[in-house]
Amino acid sequence: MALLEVRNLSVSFETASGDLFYAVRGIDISVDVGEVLAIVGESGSCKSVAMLAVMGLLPPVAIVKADVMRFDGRDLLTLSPRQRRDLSGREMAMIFQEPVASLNPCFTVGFQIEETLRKHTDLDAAARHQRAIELLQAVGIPEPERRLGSFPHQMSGGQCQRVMIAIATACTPRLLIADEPTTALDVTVQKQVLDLLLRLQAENGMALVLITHDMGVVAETADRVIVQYAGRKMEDTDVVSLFSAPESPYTRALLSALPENAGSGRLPTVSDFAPPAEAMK
Amino acid sequence: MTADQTTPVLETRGITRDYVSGGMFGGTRTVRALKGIDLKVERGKTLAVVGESGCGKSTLARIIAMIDSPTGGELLIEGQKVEIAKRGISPELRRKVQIVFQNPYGSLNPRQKIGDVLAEPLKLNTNLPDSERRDRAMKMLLKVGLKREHFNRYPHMFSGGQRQRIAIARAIMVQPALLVLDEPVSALDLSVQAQILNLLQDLQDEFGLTYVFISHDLSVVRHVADDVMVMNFGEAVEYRSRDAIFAAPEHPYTRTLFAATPRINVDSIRERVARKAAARRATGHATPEPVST
Amino acid sequence: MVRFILNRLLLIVPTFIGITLVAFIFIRLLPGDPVILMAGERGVSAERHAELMAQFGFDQPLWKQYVDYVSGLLHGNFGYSYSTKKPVLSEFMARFPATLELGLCAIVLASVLGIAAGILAAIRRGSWIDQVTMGTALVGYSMPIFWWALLLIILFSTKLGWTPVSGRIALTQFFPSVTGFMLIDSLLAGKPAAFWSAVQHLILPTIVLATIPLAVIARQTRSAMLEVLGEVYIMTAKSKGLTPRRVIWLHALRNALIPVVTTIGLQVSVLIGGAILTETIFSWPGIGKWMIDSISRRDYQVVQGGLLLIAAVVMFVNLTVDLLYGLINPRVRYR
Amino acid sequence: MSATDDPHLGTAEQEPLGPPPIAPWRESWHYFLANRGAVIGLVVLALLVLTAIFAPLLAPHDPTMQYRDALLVPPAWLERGRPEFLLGTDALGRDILSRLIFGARFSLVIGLVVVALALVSGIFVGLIAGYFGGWIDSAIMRVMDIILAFPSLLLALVLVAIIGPGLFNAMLAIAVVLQPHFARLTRGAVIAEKNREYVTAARVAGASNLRLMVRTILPNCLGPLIVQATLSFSNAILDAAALGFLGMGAQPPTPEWGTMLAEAREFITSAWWVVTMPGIAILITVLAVNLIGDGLRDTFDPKLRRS
Repeated sequence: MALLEVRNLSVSFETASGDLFYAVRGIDISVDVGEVLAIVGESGSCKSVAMLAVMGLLPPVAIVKADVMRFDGRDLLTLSPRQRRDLSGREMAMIFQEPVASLNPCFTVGFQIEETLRKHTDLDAAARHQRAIELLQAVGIPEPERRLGSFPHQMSGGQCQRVMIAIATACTPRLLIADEPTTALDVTVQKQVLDLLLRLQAENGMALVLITHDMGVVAETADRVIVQYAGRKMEDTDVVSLFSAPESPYTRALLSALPENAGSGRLPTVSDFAPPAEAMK
Repeated sequence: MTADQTTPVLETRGITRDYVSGGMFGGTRTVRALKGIDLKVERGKTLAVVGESGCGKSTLARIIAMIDSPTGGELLIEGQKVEIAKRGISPELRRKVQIVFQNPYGSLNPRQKIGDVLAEPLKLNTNLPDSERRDRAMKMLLKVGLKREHFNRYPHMFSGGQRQRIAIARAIMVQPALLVLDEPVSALDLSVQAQILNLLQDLQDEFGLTYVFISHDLSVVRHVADDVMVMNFGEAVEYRSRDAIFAAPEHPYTRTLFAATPRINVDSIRERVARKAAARRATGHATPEPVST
Repeated sequence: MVRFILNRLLLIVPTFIGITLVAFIFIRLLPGDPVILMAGERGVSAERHAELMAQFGFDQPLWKQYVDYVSGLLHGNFGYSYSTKKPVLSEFMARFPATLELGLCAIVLASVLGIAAGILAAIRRGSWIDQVTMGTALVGYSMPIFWWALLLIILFSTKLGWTPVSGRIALTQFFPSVTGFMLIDSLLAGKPAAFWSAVQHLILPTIVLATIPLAVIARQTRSAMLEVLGEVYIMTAKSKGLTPRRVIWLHALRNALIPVVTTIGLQVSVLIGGAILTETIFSWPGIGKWMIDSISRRDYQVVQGGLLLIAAVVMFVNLTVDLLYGLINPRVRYR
Repeated sequence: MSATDDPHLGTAEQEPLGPPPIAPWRESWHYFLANRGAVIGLVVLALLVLTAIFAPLLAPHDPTMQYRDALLVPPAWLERGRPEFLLGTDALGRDILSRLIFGARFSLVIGLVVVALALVSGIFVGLIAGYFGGWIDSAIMRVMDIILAFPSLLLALVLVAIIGPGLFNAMLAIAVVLQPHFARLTRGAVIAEKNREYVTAARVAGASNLRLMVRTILPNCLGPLIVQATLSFSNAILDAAALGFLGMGAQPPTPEWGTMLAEAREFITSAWWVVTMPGIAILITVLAVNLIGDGLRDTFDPKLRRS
C-alpha cells in the first residue's frame, strides 16, 4: 500500500469575479515508502499546490476536493485539525524554497529545532538540546553547539536550508516534502543540499517528494516523476523512461528545450507544441 | 573612431573594484570584489562569464556597461579608453554598450508604455523626428517577436519572457556594438528560456552583435558561448575557449563547478537507479521501516 | 549592538544643535526686539531699554549670543518667565509630572487595547469583528479630540455626573507630593479617597488623549500581523504541527511587534500635541496648558524654554524606542 | 503534436498565489471602486465639495447674520425649536446650519492649500535627498529630524505665535509641520526605486540626472505619496480646527468649524447643539477623507491586496 495516496484532487480558488480558478484539477498522486518522487512543472503549473493540500497549508479560502487523500492508512480528509497537527511535523514534514525566509527571524535556530521536538516527543529540555545538536551535526553544520544560539540572519542560505532540513527531520518523518529546496542556492550548495536530502532519505527510509522546475535536479535525484502543466498531470512515469521515452508531447517539448540537448543550434521551443505559453491574459 | 575589424570590441586590462564598508565606528573594511580582470572580445563573438553568487560577475557586468567605474585597470570599448572618473562618458560612448538584466519584472518602467520604452533611447541619443522614432520602435518590436498591438501596452500586461524581449529590443535600439547580458534567462521557464536564447542568436547573426553573457548555468553557457571565463572570489580562475574548457576543465574550482552541475544523461540516470536498487537489496528491506530514535 | 547605540547617539548631536538653533532663532523672529516684548504693554524708557539690552546680552553679535545661550542651557539655564520671574526649568519640572502621569496612562491604555484589537482584527480578517474594530479605529483616527473631550464632558460630567470636569484631584484632598504622580502619592500617603478622586479625574482626559494613538496602534498592529501571517516562516511553524494559538501569539506576534513598537514611539509626539488640547479643556495643570497659557500671555521665554525641553523629551523617547527596537529585533542586536 | 487541441491547457502564466502585477491607473481605479468604504468616502467628499461651491445657494441664512430674537434656539425637531433654524442658532442668534455650510469652504480650502504646499516642497526636498544621497541627503534629513522633534501642534502654535494668528498663517504653519512626512516618504521611495534595473537601464540609454529623477523615478513613487496626501488633508483639517479652537487659527466671526467650537465652549452645559454640530461636521469630513485614503492605500499597496 502506498504511504501517501491522493486521488482526483482538485484545488480551486474563488476569483474576484466569482468564478472558480482551478489551481490543480483531477490529480492522482501516490508515493511509496522509500521512494523519491519529483513533481516537475514550470511556473504557473501549480506544482506545489497538491502537496500544500496534503500538508494542510493552503490558505482557508482554498477549496480542496478529493476522492481519496490517505496517509499511511489514515484519511486526511476526515481527520480533525488536532489530529492533522499531530501528523505534520512528526510523520510528514515540509521545507520551502526560500531558506532564509522559512526560519523565524526572531528566534534562535536551537529554539526552532527544539520546538518541534517539544511538540512531538516526550524528551526533556536537556535531551531536546542534545538531540538538536545531533540533528545539526547530521545535516552537516559545523560547531552545532554554538550554532544553536544563532539567529537565521547570521547564517547563509545553504546553512538555513540545512537547519530547515534538521527541523523537518527532527522526528524522523515518513514523508518529507521539499518545495524547490535548492532553487535559491548556488549549484555547489545545491549539490550538497540534494546529497544531504538523499542521504537522509536513504538512512531513514522516508519517502521524499521533490517539487522542482529543474530537469537536472530530477535527473540526479528522482525515482519517479510527475510532470504537471497548468494544474494537470501530463505524465507519471519512472525517471529512466521520462528521459529516454517521454510519452506526453509536453514532456517531449520540455526536454528538447534543454540547451544541453541542442548543441549549438537553434532550440526547439515549447510553443511549437502548446498554446502560446505567453498568451496575453 | 576607427573601429576596424581587428580591434576587439571590448578589452579590459587588470580591472579591479573595491567596496569600502563600515565607517564611523569599527573602522572601514575594504573588500576587493574584482581582482584584476583581463579579457578581450572580438566582434560578433560571445564571451560567457560563469560563477556563483558573489563571485563578482555582476560587478564586472556593471563596469563593462559603464554603470559603475572600476577602482583600477583599463576598460577599452572598440579600442577607446573609458575614463568615467576623469572625463565622464560621452553620449556616443554610452550608446555603444547596452545591458539586459536578469529580472524582467524590474527592468521595465511600470509607468511607461512599451512603445515609449523602445523610443526613449532614440529620443535621448538621436535627433530623429517623433514619427521616425515610433517607426523604428515598431519595427524593433516586431523583430523581437511581439505584435503591433503591444505597442501601447504597459509592462505589467506582459509575461516574463515577453518583457525580456522588450528589454533586449530596448538595448539594441541604438545599435550598440556590445551587449552585456546579465543572467538574461535565469528568471525564465525552460521553454521561454529557449525562445530567448534563440532570439539572442538571431539578433547576433543579423546585427553582428558582440555579447558578454553573464550566467551561473553551465548548460546555457555551453550553448551560447565562444569563450568562457570562470570566476571565483573576484578572480578569473580559468579563461579559455568553450570547447577547450568543457573538454578538459583545468582549474580545481572549475571542476568543482562542473561536478556540482546536474547532468541529464540517460545512462547515468540508469546507473544511479540501479545503484539505489542494489543498495536496497543489500540492506535487505525493500520497504524499510523508519528508523526510530 | 554597541555600534548601533553609538550611531544613534551620534545622530542626536546635530538634531540637538538644530533644536537649540530653532529655539534661539524663535525669539529673534518675533516682531519687535526682545526687551520690548519683555516689557509688554508698559513700555520702557530709552536708557532702560539699552540697559536691559546689555544686561541680557542682546547687543552682542548673534553667534556670541547663540554660544552664550547654549552654554546657559548646558548649565541648566533655560531663561526666566516674564510673568512669574521664576526659572523656566523649575516651572517645567513642577508641571511635568502631571503631563507624564496623564501621558503614561494614555499610552498604556492605547497600547494594550490597540494591540489586542489589532491582533483580533487580523486573525478574524474580513469578519464582522474585523469590520467593527477597524471601523471604530477609523472613527477614532478621524476624531477632533477637543470636540470629543467636550462631548464626553457633556455626557459623563454634566448629564450623568460621574466624573469631575477639571483638575487633577478634588480640592479637599491634601497629601505630600513625593513622586509628583497623584496616583502614587495618594497611596503613599495612605488616602484611598484621594486615590479614587485622582482616578476619577484621570479617566476622561486619559480616554481623550488615548483615542488617536489607540486607533493608530490598532491599525498598525493589524497590518503588521497580516503581513507577518503571510510570511514563509509562519508556514514553517504550521507545518511543524504547532497549534494556531502558538503560531499566532508566539511566532507571528513576536515579529509583528517590531514595527508596532516604532509606532508607539512615534505616538509620543502626537500625545504631547494632544496634551495641549486635552489639558486646556480639562484644566489639567501640565506642560500643555502651561505652553498655551504662556503663548497667550506672550511669555516668550517660557515658550522658548518649553519648546526646547519638550523637544528634548521627544528626542529622549525616540532614542529609547530606537534602542528598544534594536533590543527586540535580533537582526539589529546581533549583526 | 496535437496537445494544442486540449481545451484545458490554459495559459501558463496564471499564478494565483503569486503577487499581482503593479497596477496602472485604470486598474487601480477599478480596484478602488470595489472598496465600499472608499466609495462612500468619495461620495461624501463630493457632496461636501458641492456644498462648499454652492454655499450661498444652499445656506438658508447669511452665516454672519445675528437674529437677536433667536438666541440659542435648539434644533428644529426639539421643543422650542424653530423650523427656519434647522440645526438651531448660536449665542449670537446666527443660524448654525448656514455657518456649517459656509464652514465647509474653509475646511476644504485648508486641506487643499496645506497639502499642495507640503506636497510640492516635500517632494522637491525628498527627491533631491534620495537621488543624490551622501552629505546632501544627511543635511536635508537632519533638518527634517529637527522639525519632527517638535510635536506638530506645538510647532504650529509657536509658528503662529511668531507670524500672528489667522487662517492663512495657520495653514502655512501646518504645511511646514506636515512637509517632513512628504520629504521622508519621497526620499524612501526614491532610494528604493533608484537602484531598480529600469532606472539603470534608462541611465545606460543616456538619460540625464534630471530626466531620471523627474520622468523615470518620480512617477513610480506617486502611489504612497497620494495616500500620504489624503491623510495629510485630513490632518490639516483637524490641526486647523484645533488651532481655531485654541484661538490661534481663523478668527471670529469666521464660520470656521474649529473657531465655532471655541465660541461654543461656554455653552457646553446649556446648549449642547452649539457644541455638537461643528464637531460632527469636522468628524464627517475627516472620516470621508480618511476612508478615501485607506482605499487608496489598499489600492497602491500590493502587499495588503494579496489575500
